[in-house]
Amino acid sequence: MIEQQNMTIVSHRSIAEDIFELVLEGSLTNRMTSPGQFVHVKVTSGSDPLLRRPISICSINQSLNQFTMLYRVSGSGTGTKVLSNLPKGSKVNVLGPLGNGFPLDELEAGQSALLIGGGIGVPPLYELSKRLTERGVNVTHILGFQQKSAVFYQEEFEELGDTYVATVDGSHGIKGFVTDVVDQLSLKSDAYYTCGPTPMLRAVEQKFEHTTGFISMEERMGCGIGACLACVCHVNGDESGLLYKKVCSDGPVFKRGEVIL
Amino acid sequence: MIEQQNMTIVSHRSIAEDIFELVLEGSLTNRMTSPGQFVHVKVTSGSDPLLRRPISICSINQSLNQFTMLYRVSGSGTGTKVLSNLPKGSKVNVLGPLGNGFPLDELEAGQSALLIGGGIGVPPLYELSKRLTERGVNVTHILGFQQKSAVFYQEEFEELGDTYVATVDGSHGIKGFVTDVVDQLSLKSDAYYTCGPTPMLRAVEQKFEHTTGFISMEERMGCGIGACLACVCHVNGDESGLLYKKVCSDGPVFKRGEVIL
Amino acid sequence: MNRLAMELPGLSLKNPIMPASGCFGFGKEYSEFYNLNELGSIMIKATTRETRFGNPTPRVAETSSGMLNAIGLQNPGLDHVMEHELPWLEKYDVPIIANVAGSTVDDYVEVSKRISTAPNVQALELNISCPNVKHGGIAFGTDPHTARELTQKVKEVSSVPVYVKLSPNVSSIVDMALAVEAGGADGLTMINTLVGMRLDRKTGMPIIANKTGGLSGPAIKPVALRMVYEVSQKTSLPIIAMGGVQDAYDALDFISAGASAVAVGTANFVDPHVCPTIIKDLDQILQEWNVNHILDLRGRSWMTHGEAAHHRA
Amino acid sequence: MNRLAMELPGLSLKNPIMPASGCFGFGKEYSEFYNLNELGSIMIKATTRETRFGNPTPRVAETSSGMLNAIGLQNPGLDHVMEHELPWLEKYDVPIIANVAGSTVDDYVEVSKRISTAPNVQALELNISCPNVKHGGIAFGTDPHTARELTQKVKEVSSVPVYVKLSPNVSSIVDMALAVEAGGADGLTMINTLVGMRLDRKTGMPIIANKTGGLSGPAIKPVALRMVYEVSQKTSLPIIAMGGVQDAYDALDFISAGASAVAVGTANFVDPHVCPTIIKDLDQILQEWNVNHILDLRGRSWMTHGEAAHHRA
Ligand SMILES: Cc1cc2nc3c(=O)[nH]c(=O)nc-3n(C[C@H](O)[C@H](O)[C@H](O)COP(=O)(O)OP(=O)(O)OC[C@H]3O[C@@H](n4cnc5c(N)ncnc54)[C@H](O)[C@@H]3O)c2cc1C
Ligand SMILES: Cc1cc2nc3c(=O)[nH]c(=O)nc-3n(C[C@H](O)[C@H](O)[C@H](O)COP(=O)(O)OP(=O)(O)OC[C@H]3O[C@@H](n4cnc5c(N)ncnc54)[C@H](O)[C@@H]3O)c2cc1C
Ligand SMILES: Cc1cc2nc3c(=O)[nH]c(=O)nc-3n(C[C@H](O)[C@H](O)[C@H](O)COP(=O)(O)O)c2cc1C
Ligand SMILES: Cc1cc2nc3c(=O)[nH]c(=O)nc-3n(C[C@H](O)[C@H](O)[C@H](O)COP(=O)(O)O)c2cc1C
Ligand code: FES
Ligand code: FES
Repeated sequence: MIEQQNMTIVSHRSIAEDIFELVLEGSLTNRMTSPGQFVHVKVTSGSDPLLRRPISICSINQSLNQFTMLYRVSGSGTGTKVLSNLPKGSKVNVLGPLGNGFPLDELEAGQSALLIGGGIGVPPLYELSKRLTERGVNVTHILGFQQKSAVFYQEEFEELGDTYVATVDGSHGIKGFVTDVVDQLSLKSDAYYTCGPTPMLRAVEQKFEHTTGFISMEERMGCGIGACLACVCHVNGDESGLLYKKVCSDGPVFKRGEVIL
Repeated sequence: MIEQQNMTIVSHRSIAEDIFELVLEGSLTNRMTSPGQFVHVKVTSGSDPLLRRPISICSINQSLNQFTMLYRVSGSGTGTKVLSNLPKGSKVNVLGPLGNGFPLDELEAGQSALLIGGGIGVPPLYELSKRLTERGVNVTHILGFQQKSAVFYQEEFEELGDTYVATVDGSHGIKGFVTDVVDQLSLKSDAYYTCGPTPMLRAVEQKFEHTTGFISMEERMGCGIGACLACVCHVNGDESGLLYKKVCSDGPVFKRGEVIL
Repeated sequence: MNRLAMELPGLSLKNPIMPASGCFGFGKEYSEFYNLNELGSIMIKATTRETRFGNPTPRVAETSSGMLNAIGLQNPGLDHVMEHELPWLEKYDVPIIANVAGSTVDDYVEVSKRISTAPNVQALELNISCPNVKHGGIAFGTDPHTARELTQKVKEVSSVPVYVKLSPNVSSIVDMALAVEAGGADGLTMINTLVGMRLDRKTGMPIIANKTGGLSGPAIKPVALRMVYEVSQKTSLPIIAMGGVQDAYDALDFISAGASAVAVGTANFVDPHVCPTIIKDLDQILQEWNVNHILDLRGRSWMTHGEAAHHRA
Repeated sequence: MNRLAMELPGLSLKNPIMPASGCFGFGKEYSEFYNLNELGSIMIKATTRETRFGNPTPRVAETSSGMLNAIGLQNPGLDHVMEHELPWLEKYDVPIIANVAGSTVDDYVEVSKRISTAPNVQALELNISCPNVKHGGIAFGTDPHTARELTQKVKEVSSVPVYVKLSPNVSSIVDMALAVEAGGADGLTMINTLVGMRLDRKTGMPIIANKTGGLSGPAIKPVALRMVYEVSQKTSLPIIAMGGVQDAYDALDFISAGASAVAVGTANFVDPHVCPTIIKDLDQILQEWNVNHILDLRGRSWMTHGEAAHHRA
């Protein structure tokens, strides 16, 4: 069940250049089941910004009634900029949890998973990694960022499994893209899970043509619940061009090959 | 000189139903000279609300670099409602001081002044009363409110001089309008100073036909500095109908009879 | 006492609040949030003769107090709507207003003829104002002559009253209203979106793949209100008004301007519960104000200030 | 290197930023905040043949991300402007664009003829788009034929280039632009305000005494941007664009859409320093982006997405 709730900011801090970690408290947390789901956040009660912002659930702490999201401030005058100014104690209106997350039962204990995240696509992989390791799955992370100042959550991921960080300019970790890391280290796995910019998703999909994979998509949204048809994508193999999936409610996670990236 | 400055909220509290007292700190305070001037307040940095809000200067503390304003939250979804939610420590952008205030040199020590305020027109009379009493002028206040829950600053005014409070419904003080108080107590003075809703200003002007008086006007504003011509009023005795005064920069205080109320 | 119920051509409304077309799909998603029976009516997503995918994405962009959309009339097509969407809605006791779109006059006529026979469709809303498709849509909504003819043709075949949805992108909204009135329209719905655009700050390219989109939300409310004010005084057709409604006071503004009922679009995306909240608040406000029926407030903005003073006294 | 200077018909601009007419008076008030020499130009308040008081108050009302105004062309009249306002402005090295208004064609012709002879008036801006007066104004700005004739007549008498200010309240802004181009206009300024309305929540009466007013501010920027995008691709006239500009990025959006220069209206009320701030920021952004001249960005939104990808490679 999707719910709308005014949640309380219990912690809010900058963790990398333009990247913030926001911890929210409220009973809505109980409804969060699947890693990879997202919430739709109304930053202020006024009409500027008007629309909600889709942000992934990064980690869930049901005993504390809290969940964490990580977000990037995308510029001056943006909704995320306004959000970043809210102090601890403020209320934020959250609609969620939305969409379908990454399936956990695809892998069993002892099998291996590759989690590949790019930039602000990294956050949803964190809860996923926690859940997979709980199941006994061996998890390897490849996290790609623009440059050193943009890197976040490296230690958190390292606690859960092997973690390779790549930066485009080589200022931290391996120089290059996440797919370069896969090539250099000849990484293999029983399944992969990925979230990040569309060109990265495409490159990952091509690289692992024969591996089970799950891909989290991004699209500009209106309603976030499947009613407005803002966020549709085409379906692979549909010659009519008329079939579609809604990223918000059918996704954001799709099985590899299901939709056209 | 008018200046624009981000000032800091040092105190912010509710003092009556929907009435807030806001104390702001910043060097702009040094420019405030005359009681009855106002500031133009940008409540948030976004575009909702877009325009500034004109609010009177209620008291000035130049040694602390602080000034006080009192304002009424005029409803849900209004700019003043947004303002009322800003906590201590927040910044508020202030343009000011604006306009021409009440003249102080009209009266000398020993003379008497009647200060008549209605509702949210009461605040500017407070700094005026302080300045007049400093000069040795005997000050009497008549303050009118809708009902008991709306009364504010009664004690503050009582410290400066005789103070009569009237409420329309009689729930506090004298029942009726400020002009009823004038009638009942046959109050007289060497000059009067008044601020409040236009019908009240008209009634006061009529009541004291032969007394020197100063009237503070209200009008919806755009720029607040005399450029947009949003806030004009007609001039008394101008047969052409073409003469005008700008409330923001020629006023808000006018000499009795100068402009058409 | 029921302060909110009313009769409009074809429609028995429990209350005058309904979701606007395209902002509510065919109801399924919002039925997870509340019982759709609470609504006065539902304006379903535009239906065309054939299945349509619509425009490429991105399809939406935010602007100051507004949003742009260029969905491009994506919909499953007339057959699917008749066979699945409308029957699903039959479990609710809510009259449906079917939004009809097409590329040609024939399209409109064909869809209107068939969809107006569905048992729960109590009125049609002719969408001659969609700014996001190459053919049809707004092309019918900016020329009075074309709009009048289309209305006439649809009236001939429709089994239910026909409301025409006006575009605000015109020099004279009154001329358009009079034209469709002359064409036999039973009511008006207004306004559709204003054509607008947003560019990416860095690349300077349009954010929306369709380049331009339709502007909705609070930003357009002043324009919508003015148009309802003008049109309601020049025609005798009832108006279902929309454009930037976020709360009960916004809805009352449109009634004061001369509308009879009010639709809510973009605000559903911000708050899925907005329609039932408005309905509840309306009733409470009217009670506070001692107003027996919401239509007692209809057109109160028309008075001159002199009349208003008199009225208040 | 000067990234911002440019030549437009009649105007040698240090930079493309100027206050919009009616939002800056005749400059005196803002001269207390900064040196007016910093500005590219100044569009002075509409001048009519006779002194005008304008409309009754209230004249302004706020809306979501916008404001309504119905000043009603209050101004001291042609004689006073020629004898006092323009001479006062001569102390600044800034070209003046004189905004001309009237009730009849004769009015426009007379004001244009005389005001264009003032030494610092380098261009006229024909205001055929004021929505707040009963006679003239927008009446000239919604009919292409009338607009063309007026432009022609003014061109015959004006000693300086003539820009025509377009109204957005039309079905086809391109038709209006082409009409005034055919009438001999040297440039376009766009957009004036959208006609809108706000009601008092309690009484339901219009807040503005004139009932309707002109909507300006960020709310209308998407509409303004779209119109500049359309018109700039259909005419060869240079465009001075306006509508909701608040910062340098907004100004760049209008250049990307096809304008050559940008005017700032409502934002002056919010921040009296907005014009010099935008000028400073523009220069810095262009430097960061390695753009030699702001006009290198002109019209970059016109590309198809394919071309844009190519261009970026
Ligand atoms: C399912 C999903 C999960 C996401 N998870 C995260 C996350 O965990 N952390 C994070 O930082 N970002 C995430 N994003 C991207 C995030 O939604 C955008 O960065 C954000 O909405 C931009 O808003 P703004 O206020 O910064 O920018 P503005 O420029 O003010 O945004 C204007 C409008 O465009 C939309 N928009 C702009 N960029 C994007 C984008 N890339 N994707 C979708 N909408 C966009 C905004 O939502 C808003 O409606 C996610 C997006 C989706 C679809
Ligand atoms: C010179 C002057 C001094 C003032 N001093 C005070 C004061 O000390 N304390 C106080 O509470 N109020 C004062 N007011 C009135 C105050 O400006 C309005 O109550 C306030 O602007 C309303 O804004 P809002 O956000 O509550 O309402 P909204 O409804 O959000 O306002 C919408 C728009 O209308 C304008 N507006 C609405 N009502 C008024 C009004 N009565 N006068 C002017 N503009 C209005 C707002 O400024 C805004 O632009 C003063 C007004 C003037 C002109
Ligand atoms: C995403 C979206 C899709 C829309 N689709 C349609 C549609 O299919 N048919 C139609 O007549 N209007 C459509 N509209 C217009 C709305 O019904 C409404 O007229 C407009 O949005 C103004 O109302 P609002 O400001 O409350 O959103 C759509 C609007 C939006 C935002
Ligand atoms: C208070 C006010 C007065 C205006 N007066 C005039 C005018 O005299 N002549 C004119 O051509 N435009 C006038 N305008 C319109 C502006 O010049 C401008 O076209 C419009 O406001 C859009 O720009 P903005 O959104 O930056 O304000 C006025 C606008 C405002 C807000
Ligand atoms: S965002 Fe509305 S359908 Fe996905
Ligand atoms: S508010 Fe602009 S002139 Fe007074």
